[in-house]
Amino acid sequence: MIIEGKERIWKDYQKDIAEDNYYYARSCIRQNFFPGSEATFLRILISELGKDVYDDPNHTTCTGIAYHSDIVPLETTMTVVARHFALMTSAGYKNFVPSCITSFGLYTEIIETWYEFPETLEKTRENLYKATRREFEIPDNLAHTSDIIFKYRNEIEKKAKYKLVNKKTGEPLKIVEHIGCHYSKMFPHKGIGGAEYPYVLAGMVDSWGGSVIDYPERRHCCGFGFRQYAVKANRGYSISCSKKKFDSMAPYKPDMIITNCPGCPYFFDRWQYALSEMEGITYGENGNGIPAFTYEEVAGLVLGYDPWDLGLQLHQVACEPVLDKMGIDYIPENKYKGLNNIDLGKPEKATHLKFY
Amino acid sequence: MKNFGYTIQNDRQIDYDKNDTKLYDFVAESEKSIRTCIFCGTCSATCTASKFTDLSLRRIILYLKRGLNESLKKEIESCMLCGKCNLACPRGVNTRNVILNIKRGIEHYEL
Amino acid sequence: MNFDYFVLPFCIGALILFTILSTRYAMWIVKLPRIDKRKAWLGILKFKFIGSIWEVFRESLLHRKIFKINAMLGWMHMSFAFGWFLLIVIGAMESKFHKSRVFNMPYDPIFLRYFEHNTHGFFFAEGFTFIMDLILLILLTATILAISKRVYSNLFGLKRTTKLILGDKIALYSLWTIFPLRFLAESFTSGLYNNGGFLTGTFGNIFASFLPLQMLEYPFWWAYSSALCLFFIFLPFSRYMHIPTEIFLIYLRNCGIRTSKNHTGYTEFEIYSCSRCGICIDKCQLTDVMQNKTQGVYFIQQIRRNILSSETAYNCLLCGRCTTYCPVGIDINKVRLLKRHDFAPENGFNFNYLDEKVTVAPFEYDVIYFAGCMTHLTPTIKNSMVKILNKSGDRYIFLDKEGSICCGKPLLFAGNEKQARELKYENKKLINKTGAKTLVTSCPICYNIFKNEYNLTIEVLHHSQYIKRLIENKKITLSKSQLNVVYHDPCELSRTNNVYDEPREILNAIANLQTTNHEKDNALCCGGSLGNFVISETERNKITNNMVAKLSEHKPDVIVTACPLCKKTMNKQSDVPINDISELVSNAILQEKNY
Amino acid sequence: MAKKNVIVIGGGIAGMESASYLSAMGFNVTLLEKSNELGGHLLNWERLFPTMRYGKQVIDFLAKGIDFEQINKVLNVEIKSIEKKNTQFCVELSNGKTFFGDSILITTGYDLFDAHRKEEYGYGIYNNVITSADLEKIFMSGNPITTTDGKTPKRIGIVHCVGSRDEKVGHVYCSKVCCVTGVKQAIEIKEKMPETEVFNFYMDMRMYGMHFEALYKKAQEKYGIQFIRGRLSEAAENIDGTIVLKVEDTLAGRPLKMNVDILVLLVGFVPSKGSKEVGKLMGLNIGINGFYKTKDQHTLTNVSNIDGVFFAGSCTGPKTITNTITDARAAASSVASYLLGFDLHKRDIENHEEFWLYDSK
Repeated sequence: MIIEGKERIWKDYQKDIAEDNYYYARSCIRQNFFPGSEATFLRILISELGKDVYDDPNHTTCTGIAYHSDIVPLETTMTVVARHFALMTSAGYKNFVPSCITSFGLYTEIIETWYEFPETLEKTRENLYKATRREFEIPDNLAHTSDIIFKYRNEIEKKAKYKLVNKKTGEPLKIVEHIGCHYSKMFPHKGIGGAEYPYVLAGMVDSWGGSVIDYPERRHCCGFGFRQYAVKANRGYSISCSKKKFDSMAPYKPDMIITNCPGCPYFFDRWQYALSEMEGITYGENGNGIPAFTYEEVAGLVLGYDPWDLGLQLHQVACEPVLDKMGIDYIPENKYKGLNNIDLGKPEKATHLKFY
Repeated sequence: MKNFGYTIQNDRQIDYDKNDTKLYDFVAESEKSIRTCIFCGTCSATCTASKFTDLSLRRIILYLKRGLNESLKKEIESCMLCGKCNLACPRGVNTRNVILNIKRGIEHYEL
Repeated sequence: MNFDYFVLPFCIGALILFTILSTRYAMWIVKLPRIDKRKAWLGILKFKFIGSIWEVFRESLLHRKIFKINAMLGWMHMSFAFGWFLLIVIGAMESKFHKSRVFNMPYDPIFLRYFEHNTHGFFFAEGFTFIMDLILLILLTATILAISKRVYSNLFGLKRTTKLILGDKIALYSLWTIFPLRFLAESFTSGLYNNGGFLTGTFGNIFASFLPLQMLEYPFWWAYSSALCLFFIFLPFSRYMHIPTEIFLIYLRNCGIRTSKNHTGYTEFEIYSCSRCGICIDKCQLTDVMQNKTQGVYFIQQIRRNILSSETAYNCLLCGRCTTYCPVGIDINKVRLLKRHDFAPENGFNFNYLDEKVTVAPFEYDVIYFAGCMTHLTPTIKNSMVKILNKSGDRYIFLDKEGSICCGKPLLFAGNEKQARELKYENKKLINKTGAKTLVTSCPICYNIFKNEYNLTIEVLHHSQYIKRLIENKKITLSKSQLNVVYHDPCELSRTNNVYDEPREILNAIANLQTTNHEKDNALCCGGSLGNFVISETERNKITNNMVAKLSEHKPDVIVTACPLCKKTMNKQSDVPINDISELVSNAILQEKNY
Repeated sequence: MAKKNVIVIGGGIAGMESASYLSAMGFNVTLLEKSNELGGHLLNWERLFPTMRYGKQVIDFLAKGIDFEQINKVLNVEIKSIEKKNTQFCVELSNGKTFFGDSILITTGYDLFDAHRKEEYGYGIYNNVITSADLEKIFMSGNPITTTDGKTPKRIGIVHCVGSRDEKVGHVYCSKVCCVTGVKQAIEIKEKMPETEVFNFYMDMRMYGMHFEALYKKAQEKYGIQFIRGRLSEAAENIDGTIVLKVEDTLAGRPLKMNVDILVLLVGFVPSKGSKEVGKLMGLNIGINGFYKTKDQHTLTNVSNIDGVFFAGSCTGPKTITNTITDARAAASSVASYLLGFDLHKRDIENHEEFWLYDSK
């Protein structure tokens, strides 16, 4: 591996990211899969970095799932997206920050379409006006939330309590970075580092002391794909994709996977459980599995947030071995205690995958 | 083992490194001309047996080169060795000897 | 009793030879299949050996076939074989007369001159002595010819011959010395006792004038005996094994035994009858295009030494030229085919699909037309035949119009007897279903197997035969053109099935048929043969090129053949147009038919 | 009548041969070259397809013409400006000198495609990914071919059409020489390392030249080189430094994965930087593919849009050595005809624009 070669490419794929004043668009599924992540993003930006972020309750789905499942036509999607921009405009913001990769991809696609085919923009304006009497401006700056964390990765590093380092050996943790397909595969120039060697997550890992693993199936999809997981019988495609990636990364003995997509961490996490139950295979050391985190979770860990506040108990692959490696202080008993110390109840024990 | 209502798909990918090319090597050793096949398909198109079955010598040679021995075993059974392919081949591949040697190789390695 | 210690080597040699030969022959006879054994015994009862004796005399002594190939070579063989035979027969008579005893020691006639000096008088001096000297002279010239053959093999029409192995060399060199030694020994004795015939007596006197014959006589009789001993001992391990074996082969063949599909005792007789003369090397068209030692003689040699490789077994065009020219009449093609069984893949064939997929509607037909796989690659032949068949007025069915089941011959070529049987079964079923009385095929390969191995109850014709019959029955009328044509005999039609005349008669009727040097038995293979699995395309092309050049020598307008494979093969290489006989006939059909 | 002057820009093989011919025809020729040696790309190429002749022999042959004609070579110069006054061209060079010519012959050639641009192939990122030009350098050096950690490669993959026939990098044309170069280099690898397996990944095998097909067949039959029809979609590095290739085996209709120790990228032709600069200085027409646009595709192949300016060699499109030398001689005769006052290059032919070829409608 010639790192200078990658740096050359990273130089070619830079993007402008707004400094402050973000209009925040939540992700439908992230709120359900790993709700701690979005909360952590807001906490980091507002409390740690003192940025102005507007979390708008009127915001709806971007229709991405339906659009990619061929249920909603593009025109409808454009109008919904236009409504989001209208909400942003009326709230007085110009920098749009979606939390979901698919939303990010969709916003990018639609804005590009409007540029390429101005008549569709006019049509959308008309549709939106007819439907809601709203008007909108295209955002000055569109960035994914991981772009924002990337932008402030060094500030986070300055405030860090922990590093992505094995505390006992001093070795950097080996980390697999996985970007969502819709982040830059459609528009390489809209992603930091492009599509082939994306840097958005690798940059965070670099800054926070970890070392990034480049393994052969790095580019492969996690298998999430809306149509695959939505239909039960099709989930075989999805799990096979994830398995291919696990098999490919296994020789590198990764300590964790960091992702920036709603689906990827979820499926990397759940499929490890499913694979262990279906075929008895586990990845990672001692049957622990390889924890798959969102970048907010990793940032939160680095900043010393309580893992249970980050929502790490929602992962099926146990996070404790990694926390121990990093030397993070946590109270194991609190794992399944909710707010106000209510006992949430322990999940059923997996057959093969280790459980703490 | 639990059943979640879906199965893990076998990869359709040919993993060349895992494939066993010993049968191809066996055949190429005694009939070098097989190496010059360019997969044009002339042989398959003229084949007497292909009228009735899925037999395609082009595909058989391809499978052989890729070490997909299991796939070709069945297919080659219907060849009647009539030799039309030998006459049609633009590269002068000695197709009948190729076929004989594939069969010999299958016996030799007990595939 | 005449005895001296020098007779011992001869006696020991002869005994060893006898023992080895009788053991071997006994084993081979045991190895004959039961039906062949029966034929061999019945042969004795039916006096088959009388015909055999005549053939042995003709071939083993006079070497008629070798004479046909080259007179010098024939002369050499004949003088050796027939001369030696006479020497033995007349020698034995001489010794009998001399002693007037019914039983002599077997060495007696051989060394008679040493023991009996009283050979004066008309009967012996002018009679036996003269004859024996004459025979010896013939044998000496034969020896000289044999030695010069080693040096000037071209004189004997042999371009290439086999290399000698150790056993061959010892046997050969001892053979070369036998008659000169006898001559010297007899001359020395004659010189000493002043007797002997025109040869030994004369040379005896000359030698006596300057040589100490007293000292030389005895050692030379020893040397003579030793040379015979050496020859006898090494004979079974050399090419000269063919001399005694051929006699048995001729007998067995006359009893109706033929090369079967398995390696039997008869095969053993065949392969040991090979003299490794190398005639098959020159006749083989592969010789010009490759270095591989695959010709009949090498093939048989490999079987004898048990080192036969699949490459040798399969590297043969199966044209049959070697079989035609083999002086001992070994059916090399059939031996080659039976040997292929050992190398043919047993498994991996499945023709079940034929049963379900190939059907024919039963109907009363006169004629079945079976084009054959190769004919489908030469559609003009197919179309011509359809035109001819339509003209013929016969009710015919084009059996393999929509694709065919292979006749099975190509599988037989591969050594896959069992699998070929399945195809035969399927085809036979179809043929029988049609209810036709005649099967016409365009492909000589199909013709061969339909005719000889299908055991069909109906008549099988090659299209040339069928056309001939149509002409005779005036079902078609043909016009004669001014085309100069030569005819190329396809191997499977001509040498294998003796269909020589029908195509020629047709061609004489519709064109000017010219003769070539390569006709009938001497016809060349086109090189496209399905029999050879080994040669490369380049080598095939060379064979074709060579033979096309020979056929085009007299610049014919068209080279005509009667085989789709020959046509397709020659077409690739020839400047002269190649036509199947059916195409010519189809063009010659007169449009108006007189009723 | 005074001898007329011709300035040949570019000292590659086209420049060399046309300079020799023009000089032999009685013109004063000045040959300008930016590097310190004549021969261009051929200087870096060891052997040539299809006969495996040494490239140096061709350069030596061309140099004999240059030496015999005592051509005025000006090395190590770049062009600062070119102006046309009436029928005279004034060429100002980076070394301060100025040359005047009655005609200009442009032989600025091509550049090799920058393989870094096919990011997914990992050139410059993965250690064992090299280009065909790098491989020639190894051949020239006489060093053994090894992986970066010094091991003898067990398997080498050669990828065809890198930077050619690829809209993703903006080069839709075929570079013409890569297919047969791939076959040639595979044979050379096998000759040096008979135990190494060599695989060529191709979209089409374009063996159009005389003997090319024979070379291809020889590569298969004698050297056992395997050809897999499928374009490389991505390469990645394994933990042991080998390269894993993902292609579709299009004949089997299935994706195929293969590990190779070294990956060779057959880089194509792109318009040279020099051509672009000279084109800009003079206002020469550039074709859709970025090479100089000749006045006509079939007939006026050496003629530019400026009277008195001619082209030769691969500055008008990818060419083999044979094509280039032939083209150089043709260009020399075009220049000569122009300078002698003939109007052959002004013959009319109906205009057939190339644009419609690239119009998707």
